[in-house]
Amino acid sequence: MYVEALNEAIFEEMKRDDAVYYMGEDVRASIYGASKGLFEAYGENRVLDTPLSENGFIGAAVGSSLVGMRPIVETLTSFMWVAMDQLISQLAKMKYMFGGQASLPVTIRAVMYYNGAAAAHHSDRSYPMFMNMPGIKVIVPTFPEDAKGLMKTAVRDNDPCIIFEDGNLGGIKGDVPDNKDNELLIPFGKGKLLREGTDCTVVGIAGGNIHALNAAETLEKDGISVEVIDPRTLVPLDKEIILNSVEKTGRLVVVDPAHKVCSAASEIISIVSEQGFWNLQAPPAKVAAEQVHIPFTQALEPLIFPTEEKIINAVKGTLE
Amino acid sequence: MYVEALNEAIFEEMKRDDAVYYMGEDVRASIYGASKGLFEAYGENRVLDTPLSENGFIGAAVGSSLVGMRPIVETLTSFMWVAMDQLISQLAKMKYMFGGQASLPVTIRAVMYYNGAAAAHHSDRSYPMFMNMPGIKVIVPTFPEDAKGLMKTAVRDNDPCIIFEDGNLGGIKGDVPDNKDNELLIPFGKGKLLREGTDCTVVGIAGGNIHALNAAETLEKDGISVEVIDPRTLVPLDKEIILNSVEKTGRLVVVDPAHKVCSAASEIISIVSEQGFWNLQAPPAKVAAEQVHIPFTQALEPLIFPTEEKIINAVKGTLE
Amino acid sequence: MLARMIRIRLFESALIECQKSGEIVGSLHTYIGEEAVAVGSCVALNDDDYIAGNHRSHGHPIAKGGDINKAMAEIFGKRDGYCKGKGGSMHLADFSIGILGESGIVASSVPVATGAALAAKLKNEDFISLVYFGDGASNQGACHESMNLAALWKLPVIFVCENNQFAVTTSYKDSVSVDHISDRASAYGMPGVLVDGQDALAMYEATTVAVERARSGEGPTLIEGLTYRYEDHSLGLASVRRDQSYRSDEEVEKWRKRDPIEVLKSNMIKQEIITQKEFDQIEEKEKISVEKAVDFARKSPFPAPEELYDDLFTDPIEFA
Amino acid sequence: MLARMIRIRLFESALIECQKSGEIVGSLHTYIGEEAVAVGSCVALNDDDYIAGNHRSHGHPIAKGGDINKAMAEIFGKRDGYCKGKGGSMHLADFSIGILGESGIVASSVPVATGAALAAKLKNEDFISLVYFGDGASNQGACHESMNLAALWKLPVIFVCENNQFAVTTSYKDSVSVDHISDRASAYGMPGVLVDGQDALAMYEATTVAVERARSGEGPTLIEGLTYRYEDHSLGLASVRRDQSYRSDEEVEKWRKRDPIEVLKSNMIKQEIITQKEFDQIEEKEKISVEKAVDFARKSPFPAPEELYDDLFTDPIEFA
Ligand SMILES: Cc1ncc(C[n+]2csc(CCOP(=O)(O)OP(=O)(O)O)c2C)c(N)n1
Ligand SMILES: Cc1ncc(C[n+]2csc(CCOP(=O)(O)OP(=O)(O)O)c2C)c(N)n1
Ligand SMILES: [Mg+2]
Ligand SMILES: [Mg+2]
Repeated sequence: MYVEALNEAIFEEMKRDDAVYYMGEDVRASIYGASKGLFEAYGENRVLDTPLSENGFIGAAVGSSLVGMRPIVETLTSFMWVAMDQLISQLAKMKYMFGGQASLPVTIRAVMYYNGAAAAHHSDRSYPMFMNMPGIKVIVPTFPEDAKGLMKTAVRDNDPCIIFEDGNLGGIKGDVPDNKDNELLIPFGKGKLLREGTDCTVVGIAGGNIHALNAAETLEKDGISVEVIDPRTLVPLDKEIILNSVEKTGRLVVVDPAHKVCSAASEIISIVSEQGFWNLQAPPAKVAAEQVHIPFTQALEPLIFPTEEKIINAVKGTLE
Repeated sequence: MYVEALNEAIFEEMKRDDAVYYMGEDVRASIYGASKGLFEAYGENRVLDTPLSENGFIGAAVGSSLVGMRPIVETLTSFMWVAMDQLISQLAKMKYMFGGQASLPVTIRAVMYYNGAAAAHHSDRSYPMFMNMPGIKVIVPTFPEDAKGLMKTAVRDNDPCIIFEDGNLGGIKGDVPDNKDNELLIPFGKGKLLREGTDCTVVGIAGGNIHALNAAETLEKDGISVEVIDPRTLVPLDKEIILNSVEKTGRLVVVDPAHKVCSAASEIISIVSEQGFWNLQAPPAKVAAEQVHIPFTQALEPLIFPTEEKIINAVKGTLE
Repeated sequence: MLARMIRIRLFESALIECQKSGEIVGSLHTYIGEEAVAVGSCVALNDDDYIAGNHRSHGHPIAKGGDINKAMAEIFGKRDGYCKGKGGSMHLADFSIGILGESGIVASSVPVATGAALAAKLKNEDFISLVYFGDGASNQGACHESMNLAALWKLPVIFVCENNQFAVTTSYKDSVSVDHISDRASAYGMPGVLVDGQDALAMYEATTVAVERARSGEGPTLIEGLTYRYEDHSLGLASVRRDQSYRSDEEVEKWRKRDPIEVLKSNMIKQEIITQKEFDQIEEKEKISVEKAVDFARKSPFPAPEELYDDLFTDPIEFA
Repeated sequence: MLARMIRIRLFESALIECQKSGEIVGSLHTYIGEEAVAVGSCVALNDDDYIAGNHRSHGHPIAKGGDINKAMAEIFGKRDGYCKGKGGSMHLADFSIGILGESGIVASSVPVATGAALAAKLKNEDFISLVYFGDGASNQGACHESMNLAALWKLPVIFVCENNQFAVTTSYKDSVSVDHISDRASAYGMPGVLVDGQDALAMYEATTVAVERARSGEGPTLIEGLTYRYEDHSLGLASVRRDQSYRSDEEVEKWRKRDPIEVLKSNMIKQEIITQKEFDQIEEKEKISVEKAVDFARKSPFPAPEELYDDLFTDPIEFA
């Protein structure tokens, strides 16, 4: 399962390297699951419960990374607003600003709760904003294996990484290959072909891939062959795998659970329009979150996010 | 001039409505020009010098707006990182979250200094991030008349408005029509045709329009007729004026001084690709800031931003 | 006072039942055990004074005299709720009676409430504002900035820290570097008072002093009400494990024994203000009104899909 | 000590000349008048201790023993500068000798320095860290969060507030709600010391006490050095008007009379540590080294266009 896979990755990396430590709110009690057992295994100098001061402790993680530590910080995307200064002014900018002197091996676990009645203050999916700002690697795993492998790569990477973990995937099952040598390392910037197809390319982001795969299965019954691609990381982005797929299918739908304006979906569509224009046989389409805050009521919230049905319609739209 | 036009707008609105007040750092001394004379005219209860606490005082502006005030807050885009929580969690979300009960007539003047050796910490152009988040109107005036008219509209608007003022336009001259009745009010969501043309549509954002117009003039000599459009506001966005123009020209270049990934340019290209696909006769092109932080050295900084030359090349590219 | 405390207790108890039965979704942060803090302080306010709160959010509006039908309907996600179902449990608000809303992001309403007090000063009106935040929240920068601003400008605001001794699983002794949060008042030059938060009268008295101070232009006060929450941090969110190891059963029992309703009741009976019979009558009356509220909430319709974009802006904006 | 103070003074004076002649661009925040604060405190540190600073940024690295050739070249935007020209005046850094960099966003390096101290604790090493910030910056939430964290965890960090009495044009009396910033230390349970910032020896002594405290695991100290800046807030930024009305010429004169270099010099001459002649020799030597630095900076090449994307990530990422 997704959360367990993350937990495994963190355990393995903390075991491998003493410089890795884990920090966040109530992580010793592991209220969200991924830090389960860490405190018992690694103790108070490696697993830190912080006060409710995200700007302060994320800044402290940044500072510690400058002098040799490799922090993993747990938070929710929605709590990152209070820490934006340290995330942007320091974490993202420091290395460049200081001409490369700084090394910032900081991994941030940014959990995204949405579509679960958490309302506007707890449902952010802010990865497009971090894509707009240079200096941070943006990771969006869908499957347990990727969550584990990308997490391990992030911890070893010398640049700032934010893993946007889709809270809806917490219960997603999936095999994580055995790795007695602890080497399930998935490289950044390499997309994954989730399903081959010939009629339309669907690029899915995070939880979007689950709906995309369901839609592909349903569409197959209608004789429509959908190729599903998971970029896995948005910075760096594997644009080749997307452009190559569109070259084959001639059609593109992007499924993105973040707000649709200036979204990752907008970006991917703009790239394909600029660089794969002559391959497109129909207008590309976006299935992204409605441009509205997340309402609490379950009468409205589910209307906002990508669904199998919306994807099916979009794919069919490209085939008209 | 741009700054004077803003100053006029602020004066007129403060005179018209007692609920309007002005706040920011060192605004009484008016170190940046736009608040010149305000303190002398309106005194200490309408013109507030704040401590260096952007999250605190922007939050206070928000709170005051809930109970009848209409604050105008002066800051730089780069100082908004420390205030992101109040800007996003409260200013952008409150009205919706409370089912419409809140009215938030807050105007934020977010000055963007870039291309002036201010380095990475002082050169942000963060409007794409605010476009991604629902709830805030995003205003990007290029000419003094628009700066004045949009500022006045913003102050009277009952929703949160951020005016992203391009610091490179401070010295831009332009006539501001006489308005004895104080009614230079420019509506949001209405783009402006800056120059008519038939071969290619260039959409310019903020300072980007100056380069776009220069490029259009140069290209005219080569017999290439460029249409230049200034959307003036990005939320709401006048997509009709853009789609109609592309229908005529069949080609699109977007000029955007913000970082290119998940940019306003990406968004506009994605909209035209989705909704104006069949009118496009060539791949659309983006002339936006390089995806890197802003270096101090003048040997590198100017390479980052849109220039006349880059626009000319992009337009020619669409005509190949 | 007693009636409102009982109302909160019964309201929360009803919610727990409705959550168990699956009628309501999302997480609940109940106020049981802390009733004296909100009620004791709110009754010291006038109707046209303002309050703002946090995620532990049902006690505050009820203490201010809010309509429990609307509150209950909101938590059910229904259209007749305070926020038309868009806010839910963490975002109750009633602007018509000065309830400026609860905030899911901790400490985020502290600047907002400070801003309402700023408005009182700028308008030269004599309403005041009061804000509730937790022991955990006190470590946020937003508190520092707001307290400095309020003290500097002598704003009529009362900061009420509800020290229930834990932030989720973290003891305030492990998050606050001094003995008491009220000790920090001296760093701003305002009075700081530590109050027995189980004693509604003590809260009332301390708040009354602070109200007088605020209304006479002398500025803010920081009140720390030492209290305890009986239940888990939050109920319902499946991913938050019910780990109670951070506090002992004995400790919980000890606090339950000094129940705020009992304390007030026995006090009033001793002083012959009420009789046990009158108490029972009040309780019975509140029971019926809470039952009615549940009934009201059940019968209220869900919002319709067309309402999704309502209340985002004053006038709707179309997004591409 | 004396040599470093003179070096700072001459370095800044040379910069002012180079700015007038147009050789350097951008804004300069000079440290003239405040030399005793940085030098007095830095000499109490070991070479492997860390410092971090702010926008008034030339004094700190020079006080820590930084290479003025590299500092000067950086401010000239040259490739041999500390940050290869990418940082400029506000972002000097030398990680090799513990200078973790200056920050243009005020107070933003306070959490970072706290993090370096956290690393010392986690690694169980005995280096410490020290951070400079202004009176204005002290009102930022970042200071509150960091001070709480540092006191709570007993981190070996020294907070040095350079109270030069103004933030641009705003007196600290109009921005800080208590008499002295050092008074705030008690809110965190750490010592707060108000020091004569014109007296390098006093700064040295206070810092030495704090260093001992930090190194022996007793935690942080807040030192406020009361000082004065002789020049405008910043030089060069055309849009920042040279409005000096916020302070009188007499006040400036009064402070100039207690010049920190003079204070230290006369002290040392009185105690017969040096003679006037030796002082002149030191001054002459520093003069030559600063002249050489200017020469070095002039001769250094600008970075080449191909270097634009270097140093953003450890391994370059290609952006579409
Ligand atoms: C900025 C932010 N960080 C973290 C959270 C998650 N969170 C919600 S409530 C809470 C604990 C708050 O503790 P306290 O302020 O003492 O209030 P209490 O719940 O005890 O009433 C936490 C960590 C949040 N909502 N906002
Ligand atoms: C967050 C933030 N807000 C505003 C500014 C603009 N600014 C730069 S320096 C300065 C004054 C700083 O005053 P102080 O901290 O006392 O330092 P000093 O300049 O006096 O050394 C201001 C307002 C900034 N750089 N960062
Ligand atoms: Mg608490
Ligand atoms: Mg200062």
